Amino acid sequence: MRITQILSGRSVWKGPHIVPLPIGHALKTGSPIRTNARSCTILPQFVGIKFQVHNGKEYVAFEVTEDMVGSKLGEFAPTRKRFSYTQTKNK
Amino acid sequence: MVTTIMGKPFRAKELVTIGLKSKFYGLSEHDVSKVCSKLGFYPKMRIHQLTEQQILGITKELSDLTIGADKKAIIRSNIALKRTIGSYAGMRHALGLPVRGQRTKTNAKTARRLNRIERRGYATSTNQYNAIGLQESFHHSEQGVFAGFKNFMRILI
Amino acid sequence: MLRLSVVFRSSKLFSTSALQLAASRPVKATAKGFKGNVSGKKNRKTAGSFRFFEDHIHYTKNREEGTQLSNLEFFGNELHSNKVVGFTEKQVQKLVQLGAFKKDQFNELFKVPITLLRNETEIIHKFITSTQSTPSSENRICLLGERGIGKTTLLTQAQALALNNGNTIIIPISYALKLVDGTNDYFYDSKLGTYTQPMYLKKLLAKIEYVNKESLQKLSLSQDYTIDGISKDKASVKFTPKHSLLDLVKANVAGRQRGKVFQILINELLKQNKSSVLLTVDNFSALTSNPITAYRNIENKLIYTEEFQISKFIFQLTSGEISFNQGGVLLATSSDDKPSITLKHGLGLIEADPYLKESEFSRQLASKLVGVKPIEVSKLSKENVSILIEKYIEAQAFNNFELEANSKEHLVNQKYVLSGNGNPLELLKSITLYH
Amino acid sequence: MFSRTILRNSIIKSQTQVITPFPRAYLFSIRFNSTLPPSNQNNSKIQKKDELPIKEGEEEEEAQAWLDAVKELRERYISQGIPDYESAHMKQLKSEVFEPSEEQLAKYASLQDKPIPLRNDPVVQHCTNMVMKDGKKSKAQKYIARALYIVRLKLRQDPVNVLKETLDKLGPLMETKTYKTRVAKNLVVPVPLNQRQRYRRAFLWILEGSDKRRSKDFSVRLGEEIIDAYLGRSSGYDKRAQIHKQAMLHRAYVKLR
Repeated sequence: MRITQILSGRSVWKGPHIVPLPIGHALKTGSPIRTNARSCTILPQFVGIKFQVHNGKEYVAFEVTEDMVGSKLGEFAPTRKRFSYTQTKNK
Repeated sequence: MVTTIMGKPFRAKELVTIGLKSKFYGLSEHDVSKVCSKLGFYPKMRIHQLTEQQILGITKELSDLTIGADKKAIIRSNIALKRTIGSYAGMRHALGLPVRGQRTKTNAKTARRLNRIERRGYATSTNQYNAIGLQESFHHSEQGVFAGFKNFMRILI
Repeated sequence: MLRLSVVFRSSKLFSTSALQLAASRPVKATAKGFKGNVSGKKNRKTAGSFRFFEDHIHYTKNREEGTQLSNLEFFGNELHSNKVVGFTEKQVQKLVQLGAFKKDQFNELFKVPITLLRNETEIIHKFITSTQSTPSSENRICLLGERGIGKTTLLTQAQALALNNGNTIIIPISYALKLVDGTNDYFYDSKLGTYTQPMYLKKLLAKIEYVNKESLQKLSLSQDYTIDGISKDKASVKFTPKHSLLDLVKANVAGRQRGKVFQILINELLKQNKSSVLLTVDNFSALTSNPITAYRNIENKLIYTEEFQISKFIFQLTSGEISFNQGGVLLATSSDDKPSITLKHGLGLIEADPYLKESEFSRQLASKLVGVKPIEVSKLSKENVSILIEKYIEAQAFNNFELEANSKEHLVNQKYVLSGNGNPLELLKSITLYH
Repeated sequence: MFSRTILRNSIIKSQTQVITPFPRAYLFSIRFNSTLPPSNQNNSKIQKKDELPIKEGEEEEEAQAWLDAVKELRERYISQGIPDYESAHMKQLKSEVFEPSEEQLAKYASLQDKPIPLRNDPVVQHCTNMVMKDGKKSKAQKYIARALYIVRLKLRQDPVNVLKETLDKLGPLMETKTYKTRVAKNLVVPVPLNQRQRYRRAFLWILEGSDKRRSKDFSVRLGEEIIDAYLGRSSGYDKRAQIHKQAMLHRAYVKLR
């Protein structure tokens, strides 16, 4: 595969991958949007909206800031838990 | 006889294309061939055949390319941005783990060595230290997991 | 004794104070520079030559110690095939300048380089005599053949013949790959409209001057030319009809003006009809097998070979576009390059598939080769091999146990088979390198 | 083409019998139904025709019937003028006896006592094997050939002889071997060396000396080292002297039996 194709991801002429979300309603009421669409690109209109993105088990809440535009919703909802070693008691 | 271009020493018998590519961080094969063909160097030209005027031409061409330290600064700021917005990639950089979904059960040696918020260039840390030269090393920031915290403290003092 | 120790103690005192002095000054950060870590003295190996095998043989003074063959005739004009002939000292000096004795030709076995006159030599002989009279557009041949069959030696014989009959001017391109593989500098000469290669031209003009000294002396310029110097203040060089071509070639002119000098030389040679002009190109297949050179223009695009002055001149001659009044073009391919379809199609040996891409088959170059007569150099016959073997026995090239073990006639058969029915290079290898 | 037409019309004519031109092969092709493994049963039609329900006693008559059928078929062939392959083939096999001509016999007699010439010199072969790495013989041969060519150019003699002489001169004549006696201190015994052992040690010293030279090409280094060894300027000679001295020291312990 050509490197540039991987890095650049979706070609520009296709436009960003967006999912119909109740943006207008959330802007007015300020209530968080609960969604499973992890692959939806964050558009400039999203800035300031609170999101609850599904990470496979529960919904992770975060608020979209200016810098997050361009990345995907799923990036901010990590799906794997950190591994921490626990000493088993019944040795 | 060592000729220096933009502060970097070059051996006389070195090929111009390979010498430039290996000494400046962020200079790719394509950039070098563009510069050389613009200045009319023939492909197998050696450093000792460069006249003074041609060396000035090289410095002019290279000055408007983002290479060396400021290129590294751009890369570091991108990584820091990923970290500040709390994205998954930022976390992986901070933990020193591979970012693009590679396996961590085995391998991931390079990630452990290089992935960090204050990332250095691809080269090993030692000769990277030399390439920057001593005077730049003064603001050289700390490494390790609490990099952000220590830098913060350093600026405060 | 005492005084010494005092001096010693005081110098120690002084040195300690020097140390304290130094501590206060900030340690000057000496940049590491390029030395890198000089760890221990590199164990210098000084014995013996530093060259690789081919260079070692070619350059060591083996030729003087080579065996002097008895009753060896020299390369004259009257030639009949099946005879081994040597080159005179004068011929060897000029032929070396023409790039004749290459590295892998095992010439070191003999004091005087020898060559075998074979049936192709007659063809070359006819070719050279016709170059004296007929224009160069009629005398265009190209030597083809497998590796080590004798293409370059035939070229050398042609050059030697041309040298023999005095008033021919030889333009030697001894290794055509140097024109296209990016090892010479290049400079776009807007007046000529082509790229010129000053470094290559310097060597070429020096060779032309050394080899054709007498014949160039006789030819005088037809009009006067002025070639301006390197920079504004340097006086420009003027040439008037009083000057001869030799003065033109000899004048050391700025690198960027050499293209102009070469162009003037060609134009003058085209006009005159006193002496014939022979262009010999060895390793010609390098030009046809990579039509796109390794050079790049200002926009970083690769340059086509015909935009260079010398290759343009070569292809004009091969296509017959320009032609010397008396002269010829002798091309010899080399088996280092892969056999290119452009060459075969141009010479009319094969019909190229019309759907081939430009990179595999460049139609423009192939069209430039129409009219060049291909000559397939054939293998040596058994008599040739037996004559050569006599000479090699005399030069002690054989191993003793081979000579005792079998009779001469048996030896000829064995070596004939080992050399693949008459390939000269394989024959030599089977004699010297098989133990 | 010809044999196939016979097969086709013979099958059509005699449904029960399968006639093939070679009876011997045919006999083996009979298969009794019970012994056939299940997988083979259905894979070829012809197989099915061979399975005849033969009872115990009838085998001889059956075989005889087949043979008669073949003999009858052969006569029909001959009567129809079709050449008989079978006997022609057998006759040809019997007739091929090689009769050498006179001068071939003479040559055989003359070469009788001569040894078969070796392909290449055993000493050079031994050196090539020592130079060879990872079994790459042709590469080793190239190194040795080029080195010997350099020797030929320099000394203008036959390099194989030069190599033999140097190995002869350079090779140590004897060597000391230490035996561990559990009781007293070790026993050092000088031992004579045969030619192969001597040449091996000499050539190893030459290889050692060649690595101390400047050229990056191994064959050039080797060639020059052989020349130096031939002219006596090699470090191997003092090693040789050292070994001889050591052996002379312990000459008392020589085992003669």
